[in-house]
Amino acid sequence: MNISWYIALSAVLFSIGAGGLVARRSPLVMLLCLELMLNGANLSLVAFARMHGDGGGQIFALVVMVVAACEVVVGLGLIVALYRNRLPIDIDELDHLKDPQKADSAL
Amino acid sequence: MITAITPILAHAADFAEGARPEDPAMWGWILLLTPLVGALILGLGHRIWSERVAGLIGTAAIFLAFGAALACLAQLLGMDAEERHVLSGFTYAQAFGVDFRFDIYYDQLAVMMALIVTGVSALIHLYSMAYMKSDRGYTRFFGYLNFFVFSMLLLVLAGNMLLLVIGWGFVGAASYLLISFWYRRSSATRAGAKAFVMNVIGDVALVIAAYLLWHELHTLTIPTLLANADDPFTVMPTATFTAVALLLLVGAFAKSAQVPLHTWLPDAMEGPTPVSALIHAATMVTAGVYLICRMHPFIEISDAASMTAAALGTATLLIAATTALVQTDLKRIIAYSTMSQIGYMIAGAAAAAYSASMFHLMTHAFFKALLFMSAGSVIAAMGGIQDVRRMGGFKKAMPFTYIVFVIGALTLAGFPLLSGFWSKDEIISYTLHRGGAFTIIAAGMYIGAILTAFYSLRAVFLVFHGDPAPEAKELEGGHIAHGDHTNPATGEHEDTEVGFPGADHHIAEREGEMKVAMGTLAFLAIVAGFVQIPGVTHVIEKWLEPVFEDSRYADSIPSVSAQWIGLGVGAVIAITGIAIAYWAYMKNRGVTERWTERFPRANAFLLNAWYFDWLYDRVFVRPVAAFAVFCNKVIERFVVDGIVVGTTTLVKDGAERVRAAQSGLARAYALSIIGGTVVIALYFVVVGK
Amino acid sequence: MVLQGILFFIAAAGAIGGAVAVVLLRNPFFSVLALVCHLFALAVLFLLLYAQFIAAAQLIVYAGAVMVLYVFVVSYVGGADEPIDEGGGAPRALAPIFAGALLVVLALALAGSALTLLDTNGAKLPDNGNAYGTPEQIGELLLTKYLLPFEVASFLLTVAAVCAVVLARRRRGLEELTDDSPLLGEGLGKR
Amino acid sequence: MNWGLTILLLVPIVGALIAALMPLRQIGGVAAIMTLIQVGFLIPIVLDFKIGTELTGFVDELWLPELGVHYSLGIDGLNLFMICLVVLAWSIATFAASRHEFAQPRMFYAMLALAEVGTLGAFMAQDLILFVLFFDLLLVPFYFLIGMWGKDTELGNSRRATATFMIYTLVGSLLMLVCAVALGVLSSTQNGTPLTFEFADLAANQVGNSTQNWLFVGFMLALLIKMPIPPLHGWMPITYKATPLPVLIVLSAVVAKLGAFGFLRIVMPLMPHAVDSFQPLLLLLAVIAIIYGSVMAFSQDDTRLVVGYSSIAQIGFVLLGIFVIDAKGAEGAILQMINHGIVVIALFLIIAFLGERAGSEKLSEMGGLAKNAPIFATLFLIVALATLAMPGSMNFVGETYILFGAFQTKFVWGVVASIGVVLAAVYMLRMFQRSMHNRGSAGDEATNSRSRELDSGELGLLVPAVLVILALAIYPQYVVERVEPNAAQTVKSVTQPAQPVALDTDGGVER
Repeated sequence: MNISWYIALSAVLFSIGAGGLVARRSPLVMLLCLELMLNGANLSLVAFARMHGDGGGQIFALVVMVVAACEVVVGLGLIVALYRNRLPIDIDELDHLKDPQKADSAL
Repeated sequence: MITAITPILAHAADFAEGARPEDPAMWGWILLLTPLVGALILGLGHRIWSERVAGLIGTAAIFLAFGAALACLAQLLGMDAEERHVLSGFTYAQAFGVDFRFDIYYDQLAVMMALIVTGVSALIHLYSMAYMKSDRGYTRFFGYLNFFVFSMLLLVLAGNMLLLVIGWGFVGAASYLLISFWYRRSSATRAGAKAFVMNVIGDVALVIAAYLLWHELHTLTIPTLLANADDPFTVMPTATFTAVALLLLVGAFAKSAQVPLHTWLPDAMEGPTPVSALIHAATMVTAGVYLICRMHPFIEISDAASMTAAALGTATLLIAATTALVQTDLKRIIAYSTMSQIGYMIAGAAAAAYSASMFHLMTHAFFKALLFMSAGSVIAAMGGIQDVRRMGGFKKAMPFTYIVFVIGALTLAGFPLLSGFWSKDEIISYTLHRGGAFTIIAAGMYIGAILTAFYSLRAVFLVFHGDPAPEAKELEGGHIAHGDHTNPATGEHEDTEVGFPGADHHIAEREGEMKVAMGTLAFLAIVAGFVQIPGVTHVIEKWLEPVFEDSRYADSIPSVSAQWIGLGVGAVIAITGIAIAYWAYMKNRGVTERWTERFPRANAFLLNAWYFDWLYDRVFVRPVAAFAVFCNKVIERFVVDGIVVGTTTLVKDGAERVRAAQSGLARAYALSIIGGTVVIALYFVVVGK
Repeated sequence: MVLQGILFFIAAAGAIGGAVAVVLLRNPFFSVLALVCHLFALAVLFLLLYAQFIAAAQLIVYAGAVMVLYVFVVSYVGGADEPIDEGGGAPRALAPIFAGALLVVLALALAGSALTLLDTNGAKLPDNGNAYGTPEQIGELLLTKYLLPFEVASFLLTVAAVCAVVLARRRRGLEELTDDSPLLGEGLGKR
Repeated sequence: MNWGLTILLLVPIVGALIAALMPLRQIGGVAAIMTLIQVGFLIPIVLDFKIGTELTGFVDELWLPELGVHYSLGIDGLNLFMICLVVLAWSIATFAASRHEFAQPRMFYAMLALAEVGTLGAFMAQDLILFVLFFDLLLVPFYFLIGMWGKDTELGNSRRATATFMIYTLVGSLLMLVCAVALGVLSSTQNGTPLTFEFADLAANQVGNSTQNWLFVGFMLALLIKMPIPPLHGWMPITYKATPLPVLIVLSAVVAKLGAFGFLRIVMPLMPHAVDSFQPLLLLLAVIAIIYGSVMAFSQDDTRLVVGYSSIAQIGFVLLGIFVIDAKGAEGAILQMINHGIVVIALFLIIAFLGERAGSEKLSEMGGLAKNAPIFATLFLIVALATLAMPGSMNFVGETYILFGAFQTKFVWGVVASIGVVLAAVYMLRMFQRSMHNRGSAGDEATNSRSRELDSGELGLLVPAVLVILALAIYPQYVVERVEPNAAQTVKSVTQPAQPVALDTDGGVER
């Protein structure tokens, strides 16, 4: 298989993730979409590593996985904190940065 | 670190250099520093010293200084007559050729002045030990007084123009502190501020004069300046000379309360009476005369300046003398007479009668201090009341005070054979001898003399003769009057916890220290004139001769016969004035009231001291205050705040527009990130092709 | 070769299908499951690229551990159905357009790329080709050439772990850190 | 690399970090004690200082090679005593702050320390970009210090004060940043030299005359706002009223001096031609500042504003000294920056003590304090006399040198400025008398016998400042001779530019 196939696939996955990120309002699903994007990037990294026959790209992919794991942990922690504070699990409702009064009443 | 400390040590050595024992000016340094040490001991230990100890420390310091001044005199006497001057000091703030050094310099003139200052100060300290006893601020008073003497000596001994300004400023500050000594009285604090600000005008003038001298002669060291004044190679442009002379005169006039910078002195009587005696009669206010004598080459070189000085001095002596005629406040009468007498000295010094002026400065210091002291005694007996209309008949109640007051008043009046007689008439005859326009000046001086004789005896008759006042009667009965004290100027109730008159005030009749001080001064007031009798004795003239020998009028001395004629005229005038006063206040009591009723405007004019305060209020104080209001109300609000409001509005409006993008919707931000990424990627794709 | 091609297409279809399902399914729980499918498909793709270790890590760490965390959170929060049709406004309408634009640009970049190697099957691996992508090779690289990124990544993980604990613990414990000052008050510290 | 100055720069931060580890109540005290360490670091630097224009402890490391930015610090006569002033002011301010409880003390002392780093860095910087960096860095801590711990006044709340302060200073700072970058780049392109921002290099390779003129305007606005000089002082009243006093001590005593310092360090050596052409404008502004500040100072009721406006007048003298372009004037300006810094430290301490005693910082609600607080009154008097440049204080020496310089080159301006000396006596005596003398309010009279004397802690704050004032008054030569070579050098850079300036042949900027 040509490497370009893999690259094209990674582009598709990345675009799907990006689209989902914007389209969905649940922070949980948005995190999933972020995973999609990261995986798309990972795929291209591994593909390029194969292209050059060099292990560096794979290490990069590994690091991306670590970052993704961290992001998941923090993101999920935030979601749990939102839930604990009885805030809506809806990204559109969480616009307190814009409206300080709302922030005061919410927290 | 060791290397680092070396410069400090070097500086310390440099600093100590000025005061090392083998220093030629050792006695000068001791003279200068003793009062300062006294002030520091009093100030740092004000919680420790009992009142008695504090008074002793303060007085002892000044007596020691007097001893040091005598030692300086002895040192000068031990030198060759031509070489009698000492210069010593250290670098104070020197850069770019501005030789701002801490140099003390003393010659015959400075030592004479230092002797007068320390001598009179010592007696006044002695007097104050008793006089201020009832005052809460006893230690503070002596601390201030010692600081004043230090400042005055700094002024007298300054060997550098800017150091002279420092001394000039320090005496101003000391004067401020002592005028507003009873700081609970708003009239006292206002008077202090007024005196200080007017004196700062003098300081500034002296700084400018110092600059001009430095600019032309490239030094600030006074002896060098004096030596180079006539140097043909460094001769200054005439305009600069006139400017220097006039600026020096502004400094002198501000300090010596001469027209037009005189209005602070009558108000300065708010201070305790010993302060009036020491600072506002005997020493500080005569600093202007000292300055003119010290810097005489620069004054006499400009005819315009010396004529101005003489004219203003005469104007002051006439204005002050006429004002003194109608004043009702005892201390103010004496204050105006001080202005008037300094007018004589200034005019005399301007007429190049330097040794005569210094002579009068000395005798004036004695008899004016004496007058203030005895006035203080009377005021104490009156329980703080200073209005002569309420006094009367103290002759019997206070015989000692009466005698010394009469001696002082007669000396002031120029009664024959008393010291004021010799010194005042010497000034007049020297002035007459200059001729020309100075003849008019001398005529003014004679008019002043008759006025002086009148008002000084007026005070005597009003206070000591006539029907006894209730307080006088009480004193005869062995009691001291106490009253509910209010400040006559403002009507506010006096705070007797801070300031005289306290519960237990003292008068001369009962206090040994006061009697000693006043007796000594009375003795000096009588005999001091005999050192300088025309054709007989020439002590002061001979002593000061080397200082003034470079004067271009040094050889212009009136003949002995002319001086004796002058003395005769002076005696006649003095006795005439005394006789008029006797007629008006003893023979025909009440005649003056009738005059007052007939000429109310003239009386008001004199009572308000020719309306100078009113004029200054309208011309300077109110416009500046109005300008301040204008700045606050208009400039701050519209111009400056306009900038604030303008900028903030601009930023706010701009922010309002940009803020619309801040929807707070995370997804919208994500969208814009993606959009941005697309655009940037597109750019690189396009560029890549 | 053909087998590889077939496998690629099957896996690619699985990956895309999983991704689309993640985005389109309304219930977060199903989205998570769809992501698991997607990750399995990706792991196959990694294997096809000779990245054995990555593929294994993908399955064990990602599809195993991380997804379990997701499932826990979803069940804790109670993954209610998102009303996918309602609301969303402009972002939702624009999302497909922007995604499409992104894809187009990426495709353009790919098509216009000057990388000739893209059209090959990849570099020729050494004869004992089994070394590439094995745990041995990855391990060696991690501990030699890429030691610093490795350490940084581990540090990042630690920080994230601490952060998660702080974020998710009971809020009462945070009160002592709060303050009443006006500017910081709007931050996270404020109760 | 010479680490001395870098360590001096970092000591405040280390101190704040150590203090932050302490329990809440002890943070202030520990932070204050930590400031003494800086004093310890500073003493050998001052003692080792050699008279001359050479830079002590010079550090020069290429920091951002692509941009020609150097990490370059050094001490010379120009900034030696300013650095002493910084350390003294911060030490006293931190001790003063530690007497009070502040919300979030860790944050407060960290911000205070950060502000010190910014100020120290700006004074020591020998590279234009580094200077701008530090100059702007210190806005960050002041933003929080005024905003979080400031108080609401009738002029507006603390947020408004912060906003006003930030807008004013940021406008200036950003203008300066632009002009600084432009100066370096244009100097390099016009002279064909490699890009660098070091003062020494920029002074050697000056930009063309017309370029200097427009660059000068940017620097001038930034520096005048900081000083502040009317009519750009609009931030002063509200900021002074809102800022907590310990912070105000450093803001007024030191940070405001950066403006005047910038003229001496940057503008005069790097843009001599522009200095020459803008001299009349700056002299006019200086005299306006002197007169206007004085007049405003004696019509204010709020003691902070009395001192604030008097600072405008005093800094007007500094500006006058700088722009008469005479070595004596520059010498006086530097001396006066030092003097005024010290008296302002003392004055704001006094205002704090007065406020605590009278319950208000308004003159109309004070009076008669001297009776029950004689030592306080004496110390205040010494400070007041020093502020009004009483002969015998070092302020007098500074003012005399400024006036001598002014008389030398611009006699009339000097005479007009002399009025300011007289007005200074008016406003300082007014403040002293209104607070200390006369009678107090009715409530004060009722509590006549109660002592209002300074306690030992307050004495410990005020006495060091007064001792410094006295020490400088007794022997100013120590400072005068150390400043002299640099004053001469700075003025010489204007009167005799290092080399013929570059011709305006290239670059379209001029056209």
